[in-house]
Amino acid sequence: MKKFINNVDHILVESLSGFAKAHSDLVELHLEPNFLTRADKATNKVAIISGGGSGHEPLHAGYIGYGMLDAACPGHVFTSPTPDQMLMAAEAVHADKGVLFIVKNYAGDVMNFEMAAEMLPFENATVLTSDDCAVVNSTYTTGRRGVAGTVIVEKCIGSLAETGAALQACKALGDKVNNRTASIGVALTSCTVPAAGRPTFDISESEIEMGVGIHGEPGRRRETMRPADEIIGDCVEAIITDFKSRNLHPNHKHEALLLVNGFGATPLMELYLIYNTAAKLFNLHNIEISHSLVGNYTTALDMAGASITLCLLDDEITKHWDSPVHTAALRWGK
Amino acid sequence: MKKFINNVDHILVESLSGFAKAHSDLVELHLEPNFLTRADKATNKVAIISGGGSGHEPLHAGYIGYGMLDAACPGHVFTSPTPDQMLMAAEAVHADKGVLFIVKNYAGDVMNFEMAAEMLPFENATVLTSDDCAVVNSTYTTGRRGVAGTVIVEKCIGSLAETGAALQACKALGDKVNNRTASIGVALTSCTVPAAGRPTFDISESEIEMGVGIHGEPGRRRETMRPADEIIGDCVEAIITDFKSRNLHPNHKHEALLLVNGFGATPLMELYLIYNTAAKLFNLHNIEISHSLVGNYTTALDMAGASITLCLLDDEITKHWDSPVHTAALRWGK
Amino acid sequence: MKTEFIIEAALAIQQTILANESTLESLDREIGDGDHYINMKRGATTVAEMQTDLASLKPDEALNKIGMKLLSTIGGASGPLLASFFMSMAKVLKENGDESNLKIAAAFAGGVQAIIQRGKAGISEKTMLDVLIPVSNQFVLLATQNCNVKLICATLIHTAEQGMLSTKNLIATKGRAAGLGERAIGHIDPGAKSCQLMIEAVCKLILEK
Amino acid sequence: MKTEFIIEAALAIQQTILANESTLESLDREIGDGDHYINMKRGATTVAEMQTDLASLKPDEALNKIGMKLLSTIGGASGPLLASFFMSMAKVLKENGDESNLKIAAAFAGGVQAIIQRGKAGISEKTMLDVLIPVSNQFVLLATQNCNVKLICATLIHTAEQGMLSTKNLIATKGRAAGLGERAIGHIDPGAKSCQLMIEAVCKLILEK
Ligand SMILES: Nc1ncnc2c1ncn2[C@@H]1O[C@H](COP(=O)(O)OP(=O)(O)O)[C@@H](O)[C@H]1O
Ligand SMILES: Nc1ncnc2c1ncn2[C@@H]1O[C@H](COP(=O)(O)OP(=O)(O)O)[C@@H](O)[C@H]1O
Ligand SMILES: [Mg+2]
Ligand SMILES: [Mg+2]
Ligand SMILES: [Mg+2]
Ligand SMILES: [Mg+2]
Repeated sequence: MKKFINNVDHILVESLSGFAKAHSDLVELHLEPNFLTRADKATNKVAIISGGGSGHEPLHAGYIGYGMLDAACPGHVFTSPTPDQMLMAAEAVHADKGVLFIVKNYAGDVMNFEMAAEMLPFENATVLTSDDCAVVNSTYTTGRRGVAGTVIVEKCIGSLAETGAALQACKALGDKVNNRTASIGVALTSCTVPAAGRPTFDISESEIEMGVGIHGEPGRRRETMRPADEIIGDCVEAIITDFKSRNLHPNHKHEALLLVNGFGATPLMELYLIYNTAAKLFNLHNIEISHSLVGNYTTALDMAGASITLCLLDDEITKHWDSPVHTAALRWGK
Repeated sequence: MKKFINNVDHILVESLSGFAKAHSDLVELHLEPNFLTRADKATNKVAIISGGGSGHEPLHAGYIGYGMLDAACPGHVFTSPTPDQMLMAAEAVHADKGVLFIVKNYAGDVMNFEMAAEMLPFENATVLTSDDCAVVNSTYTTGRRGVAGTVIVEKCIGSLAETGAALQACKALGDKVNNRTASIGVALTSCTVPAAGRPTFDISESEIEMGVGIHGEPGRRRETMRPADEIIGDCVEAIITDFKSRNLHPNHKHEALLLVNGFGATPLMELYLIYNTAAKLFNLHNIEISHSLVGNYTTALDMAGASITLCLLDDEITKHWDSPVHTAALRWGK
Repeated sequence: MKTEFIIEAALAIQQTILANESTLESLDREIGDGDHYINMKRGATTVAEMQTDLASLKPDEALNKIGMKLLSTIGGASGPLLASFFMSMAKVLKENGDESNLKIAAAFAGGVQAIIQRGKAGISEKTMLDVLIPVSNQFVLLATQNCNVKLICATLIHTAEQGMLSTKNLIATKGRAAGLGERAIGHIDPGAKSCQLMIEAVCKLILEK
Repeated sequence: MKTEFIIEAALAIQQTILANESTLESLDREIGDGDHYINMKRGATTVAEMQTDLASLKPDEALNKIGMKLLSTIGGASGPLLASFFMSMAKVLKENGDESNLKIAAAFAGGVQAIIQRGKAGISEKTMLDVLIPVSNQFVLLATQNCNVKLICATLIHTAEQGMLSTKNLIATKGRAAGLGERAIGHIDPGAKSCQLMIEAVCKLILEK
């Protein structure tokens, strides 16, 4: 393992400190317990808080700021944060309209946020994101993981919250976006958790992991490496099949947001090549890509690979995606 | 080599097509010869054109748009573009105030742009960027390469051009920014040029290449891997020494822009850790980091590694850095 | 049960976790995200460092304090589950007392019940519960039958091992391995393994007395 | 010089470039950016494909067309340099004619002069010029002495090889290797190698006639 670190036990705090320094106009860092809040506390709105294991940067701290999150709680690398972090963050940012937690659907994240929610002395609600359609035929919600689609959920909820909307309205929008979003990822290499010091999984020069999770969890199956168009073709099929199984049938030229997300070690050149193919293939399924996002938005440390996320838009979602946002990792209109 | 590609000969056009589709509000793609222009042609301003070998994305096409470039000419991977590309791009975007080329200082880029400039029927000038201070004691300008500092040069020139400033004023600002900027990079792994199919250089688990170029060219020396603080310490020293040798002596709390640039495969988590250390160390040299940029802005395909760039600000540079910009890779204020 | 014993047990648990680094790490790498050892080590080390703070507390207070500390230390899936275990166990002890094996068994069962409620999982879902539920049932049964503590411990070591091994051929339906389907077969659940190790360590401590 | 010969030479050049893939590739990987083979292959293949377009042209027109095509095909440092070579050579041929070895040598020298002007480099800077300058000088000298074409070719093969080898122990002061300092020593310059190969291929073509 070769990484820019001093000591595996300090990597998180050193990195958070750098982040907070580089974006001191946007965020404030609090340590022990660790959480980050907007530099200027927002008032008269639902407080939007997310969090999860670290190693997915810019998720979530990179999305703190106007039009998105009020606070983020980073856990250790790939380990969900603990309830005290969420409690302190909520205490710091709540503004009398309640607290909405956005949580990726992993047992650890769900339980830690749940315990925080139970202890929280204010009105609160939780949106669980579960956009990963890699795992087929899963009758258990636990099987459906929250991945890059979380960024879209956070953006839209953040936008609605900024208008002063009520807690339940924000939750309803988040659930809707999540229900209209599907993702699937492919790994070319493993990631290496700094504290473990070795790759999470072994994979040969001729293999890919189809449906990999953002922690390097195994996916649908190990496959042989093929040309990009074939791999992306399978990803697009998986998403279309998933939409159908959820009774979402894109109608003629249905507008959609296509997010091509890099896992951390895949060059932009390849991500745009993937985008090119994916956009063409979705077109063949009555889907018109009207909105796009291409880059490293939900990473898995230093994994080479990428995920494709499609969100079926409607007027409400489009409005909240397009609205101004000013965070470290996503910024427009402001 | 495992990459998302279909055919090494098509990777560039497929990727450019994806880029143009994903950012159709910002850019228009022209093929054979390949160049990209702003979707809406700007008028009454100097046309700013950059270009260079591909593989450094988002450089340069990612910087086309309001407040930055009018056009970009992408060459093959790591190979400078050819004069016909620059001629056609200039033809497409010039608006009667002349054309300014921004060229990274490599023999190939310099000569190809030079030939284009000689053939160009309009007034034109060229800014050469040469911020890489990795190579010491080089009495030859050819020894000083243009690297990530190019982004700062493009941003500032682009901002000034937007005000309707004259060609020579734009060139002068570009030269000034270049003269106040120094960069140095470190590679942990090699990159792999798709057409070559194998890593450009061999490097062991315990080595780093100090002063590496953005094409994987060898740098100052091969060193043993050390804690991040030590590596970054050497980088900061190199930059300070370079400033001194150029008679730039930062005065008390001199404001500066710190750019921590990832080469393509280094997680944001590590880049912010590097930022944290670098900002602290520059402070000890009378330099106050007032502006920051952290991310993948000038990459070397899939190389793991990072570079540090420092630009000593003055009121003019600060103004043009802060001004609104709206491109695929850099956006604020608009 | 004495607080002194709780501290001894905490140290024994830390020892067994540290001694099984590569096993725990590779199990979670195979069907999870590779952090289970790091999480358990962080928890075990933190509790071991609480020695002096715990020494003056009553057993139920000590267990509750351990639970609360684990809640803010481990994170992940195992954090809230193990924290709930200790906090609930403490609560039952506080209410019922700890003067008999049966009362301790009941408290243990209360802790396991809290894990079931928090994680909404049951037996055969390929989690730590495949160790904890049988151990808890056996513990209560043996205590009801007035078995002596050494026999109880010897039996529970065996029960825990059986439970841990039983996860090998299961498909996971809870936790991070739930997405794996058939691919999870052949791999022991990391949480089940660490629970088995902890139970073994504490039982051995008693057996060696 | 006949256009037919230019086409034959172009095919011979393509062949030698393709045959030396690994040599050219690794030389540029060692002290450059690894693309020299790809660049040369792209150029050589494009020219080889121009056969039918070239056939009907006069030799100087053919060389000029090749130069212009290379200018928009190769890119990198070698592109404008080699393009300048052919365009300048064509220009001299057009002005002076091509009826003698001396006139062809003069045209060759004109091509090399264009490379010097474009790249602002001279001898011993570890570039293709370490092959081209000695070859050009030798060519002019032998032609002035009225040597026969076979002797000229045999000598130039040798001169090119010497020049190519001479780059091995030089520090580069131009091109991408200029930053390497001492580290460039021990490595042959890729551009010098490809020029030597091209000269050798064309000379052998004449020798075998
Ligand atoms: N719902 C659940 N109920 C009981 N145990 C669970 C549940 N979800 C996960 N676990 C246990 O947690 C273990 C994983 O813990 P750990 O690796 O520390 O957390 P994470 O899965 O968040 O990375 C699993 O091996 C399993 O035994
Ligand atoms: N200024 C120069 N004058 C003459 N030859 C040069 C000059 N700069 C570079 N070269 C030649 O170009 C070769 C490199 O070509 P190539 O790899 O195709 O381009 P690049 O260096 O742009 O990647 C070098 O080996 C050297 O021989
Ligand atoms: Mg985890
Ligand atoms: Mg090159
Ligand atoms: Mg785990
Ligand atoms: Mg080269």
